[in-house]
Amino acid sequence: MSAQAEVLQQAFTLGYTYTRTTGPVVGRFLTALRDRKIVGIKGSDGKVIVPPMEYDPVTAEELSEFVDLPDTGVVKTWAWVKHPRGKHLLDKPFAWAQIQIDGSDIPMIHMVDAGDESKMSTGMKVKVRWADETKGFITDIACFEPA
Amino acid sequence: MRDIAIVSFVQSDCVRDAGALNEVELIMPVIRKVLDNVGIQSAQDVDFTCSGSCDYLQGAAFAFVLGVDALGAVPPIKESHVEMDAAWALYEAVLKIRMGQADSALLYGFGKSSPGELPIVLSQQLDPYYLSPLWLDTVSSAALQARALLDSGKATEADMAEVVARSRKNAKSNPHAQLKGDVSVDELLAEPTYLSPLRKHDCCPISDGASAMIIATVEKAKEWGKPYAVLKGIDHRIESHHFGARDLTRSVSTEIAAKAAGVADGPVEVAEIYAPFSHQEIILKKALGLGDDTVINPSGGVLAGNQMMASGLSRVGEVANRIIKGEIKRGVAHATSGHALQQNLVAVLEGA
Amino acid sequence: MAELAAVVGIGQTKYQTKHKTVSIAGLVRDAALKALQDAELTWDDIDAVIVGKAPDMFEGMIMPELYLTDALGCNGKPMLRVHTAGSVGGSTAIVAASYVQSGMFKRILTVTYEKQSESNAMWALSNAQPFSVHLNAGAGGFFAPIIREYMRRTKAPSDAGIKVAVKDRLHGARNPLAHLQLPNITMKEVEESPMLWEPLRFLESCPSSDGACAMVIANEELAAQSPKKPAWIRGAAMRSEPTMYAGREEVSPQAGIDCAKDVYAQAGISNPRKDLDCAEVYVPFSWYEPMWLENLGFAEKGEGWKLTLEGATSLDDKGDIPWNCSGGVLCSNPIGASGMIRFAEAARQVRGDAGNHQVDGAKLALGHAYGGGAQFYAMWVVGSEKA
Amino acid sequence: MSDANKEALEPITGIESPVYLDYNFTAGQATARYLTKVKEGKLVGQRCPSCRNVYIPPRGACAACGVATTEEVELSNKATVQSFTIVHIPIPGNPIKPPYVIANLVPDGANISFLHLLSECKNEDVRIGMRVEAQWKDASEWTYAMENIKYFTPIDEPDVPAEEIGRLKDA
Repeated sequence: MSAQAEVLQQAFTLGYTYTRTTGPVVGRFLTALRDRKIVGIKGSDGKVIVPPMEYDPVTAEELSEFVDLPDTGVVKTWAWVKHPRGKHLLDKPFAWAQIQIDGSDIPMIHMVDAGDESKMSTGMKVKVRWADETKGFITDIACFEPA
Repeated sequence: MRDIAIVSFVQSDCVRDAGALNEVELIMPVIRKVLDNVGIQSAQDVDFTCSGSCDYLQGAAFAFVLGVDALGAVPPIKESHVEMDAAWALYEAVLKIRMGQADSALLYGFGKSSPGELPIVLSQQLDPYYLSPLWLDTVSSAALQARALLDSGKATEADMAEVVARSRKNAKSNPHAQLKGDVSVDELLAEPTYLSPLRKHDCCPISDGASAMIIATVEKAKEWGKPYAVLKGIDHRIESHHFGARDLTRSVSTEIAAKAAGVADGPVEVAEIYAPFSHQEIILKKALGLGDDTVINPSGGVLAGNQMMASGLSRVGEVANRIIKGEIKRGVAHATSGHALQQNLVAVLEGA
Repeated sequence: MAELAAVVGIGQTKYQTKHKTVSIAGLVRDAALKALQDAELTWDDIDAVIVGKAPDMFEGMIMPELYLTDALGCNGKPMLRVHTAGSVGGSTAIVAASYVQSGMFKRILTVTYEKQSESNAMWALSNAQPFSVHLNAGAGGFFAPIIREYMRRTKAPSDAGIKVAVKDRLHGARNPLAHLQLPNITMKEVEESPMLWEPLRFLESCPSSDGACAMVIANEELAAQSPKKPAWIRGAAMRSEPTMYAGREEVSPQAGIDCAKDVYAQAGISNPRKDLDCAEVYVPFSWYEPMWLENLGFAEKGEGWKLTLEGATSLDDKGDIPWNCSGGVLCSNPIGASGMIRFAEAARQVRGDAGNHQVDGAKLALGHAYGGGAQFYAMWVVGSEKA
Repeated sequence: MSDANKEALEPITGIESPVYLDYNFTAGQATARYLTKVKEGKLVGQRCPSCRNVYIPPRGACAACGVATTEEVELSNKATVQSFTIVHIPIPGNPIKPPYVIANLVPDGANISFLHLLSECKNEDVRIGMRVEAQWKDASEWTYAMENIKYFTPIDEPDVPAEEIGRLKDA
């Protein structure tokens, strides 16, 4: 039996820049984002889903009826990130929220920059803060902010 | 259908960082013990072996391949792997036994979560267009669910603290637990929020470790001459990936699985529930249809230590061990996968 | 004791370098929907979904089945995810069949896929952690020395590998779904293609493909009601051995030999070359055809390459035991799906539904998959009759 | 309108998605012990207590027997070529310029091979059974890595018959 070996530790990054194809539904949503617009899609039961799903969560039908929506909405639930993690896209305290875009039924998740937890509440109105430059990516919505 | 006997279950201690133990070194001790309990030598002595693990926990493709080194798989064995919690490996083995291709099976799950930032790693379980690029981590998505539950009036922060206090207390009698002790609901509520509405203690710790189980037909268990618990029912279900398409205050997939597994067919003395966040135990207790006469998570549950990819199997094992020891006659175990309880498995266990 | 089960629906996408017009869900959905349509079923007719794919790092998505559930009509149903390295497509089919064979489910959907164009497979497979003790030379770097040892032992001429490369591409030219379409390929062209990992040439290696493959598997009662001819599962087996151990036979691994014996015994096969009408075998590098011919008992030890050179495995040469009529992995390789494609193509043959690559009157066919460092195996035998 | 603007108006069909995760990796005990010795310029395998085979690099277990290995065995710098390939294509993350020879090498005293580079010989002269020796870098450059051995080079010893090399034995 030999003496105890040293503990060998080393940081490493596992990563790749994936090149994804979006298909027509996700592509349509991202194209709209680039134009600083939000589109939803009608589910089998007529409810408007944001971001648009390709297939209905209940019937599994392929969905295709897009609906133009405003860039405002209402917070359905939220969580306050007091200490953003390194990967988080905002480097100051922020909220995650499920936001029901006005005119839609199924809410989306994004960030809300409200400055302070006390400014957050379920039912509050928010609007999109668009990125300075949009490119057709989910982060074209930089975040939402209190409206 | 053939009844399944759970003959042996072993788990390693939950530790924050298993440090200089690789996958084989992590798995081998629990495999050794679970085999010794039954009095068999290696995977050669069972008809089927199945494991559960996740490459991304330690950041290496095919992490599970190394696990085979711990089995003594020469000559070759019948073996499979799910990229899921090992509770689903148990399910796969149940199918194999029910179809008559195996009379016995060895199952194990292992996870070394310590090398990465687990909640962030698991953000990449989300759809790759809308959510994973936002790095919505698992604590954050759970916090969204917790707020929805609190807003709905179905639970209070005190209810959540009560779950934690009970977990810590129960864990005192669990030698494998990572977090244990006496703490009052008031003390817990006095703590600051961590990811509001969650406090740090509402979230499970991150643990390295492994667990293993041996199941068999009842005939085989008798042949081994070992006491066993009987797996009466097992079922698993998934629900929509779109958070907005789900009622986050319920666990519909658990409700369906509980019904299919036959939870309500008898009294439930003990339930081991895989609830990585305190509020999820409240949601799951309801979804499982459990009353206040059921002792929930006598091991402390995963709030006392969460070995990702093994914890679900361990919930089943915890209940089985109580039945084998004669402490209870009937219990329920639950496992979960994905963000905010997207996928769930329910098992019903009874005495022989 | 096991319930009888049969393949009643098969769906495949076209295999190609990059599917540009779909999301990952869209790719998987395409195969799944085609399988349902083939079986004349709807999502409601499916009791559970079993998904398989190779490492999550290929697409950078952890447990992608969680995201795929909506596309696969699985909400409220059981979903299981299998991962057994390169054999996963085959293992997934076997696990899926066990849902039915256990008597617990009547009819299930199983899907496997890889969208390799989202990253670089070589990167994902060879991404080394710190303190790696092995030199990294890619998959070919692992398999080429084993092939060299096979050549040394058997004194096989280099023509044998070249012949497989040509034969499978000619087969693939009959299959409109195949990725590589090389109807005019010649021995000379393969021989002159660039050397990658000597003795392996570029045209002796598989491509990297996007694609998905799905099957619907039903119990005896429902299969009998199925509009198209079912492919009855006559045997299914899996075997694993450790990646590296002292004395491991790498050229003809024991796990492959044992797995074949097991599946033949279940299907009542005593002489695979005689009893089977065709086989779909996982051959990612040309030389693995002669090697597997021996490993799977189609040829005596050291003689596999002779069958290949004689044309026994060629549809165009009217061989007695055609292998990889679909073009095989040498034509299409979406890694996570490749094993299931073998299993599904075997089923197509015994259903008499293999189009221009149909083996006339095929009644019994082998589907084969292997993975990792050739230590994981999955095989099934399907037949046009129940027994 | 410039071409760039025209292009920008095309509908989105694809995205680039960077997924980079940071890990702090810890080598397993067996690997740590092995590389600690490699840093000292030694190749140290482990013997299985059950089948007595010697593993290099040790993985903490004899995979055949499924038992832990602890007994350490210092191995020779000499090895035999069990098989090899000549790599002609670049491998992601591997800085060596092709073509080069990588060989499965069984060090004297071991029962299993590992992959390493072979150099200072003509590629076409490499053969199964050839005897080779490790060429270590200067001791000042030694770290916890197999790259401490620059490569192996042929030595003037008779070839080992293929069937005696140990691992790739005829079934």
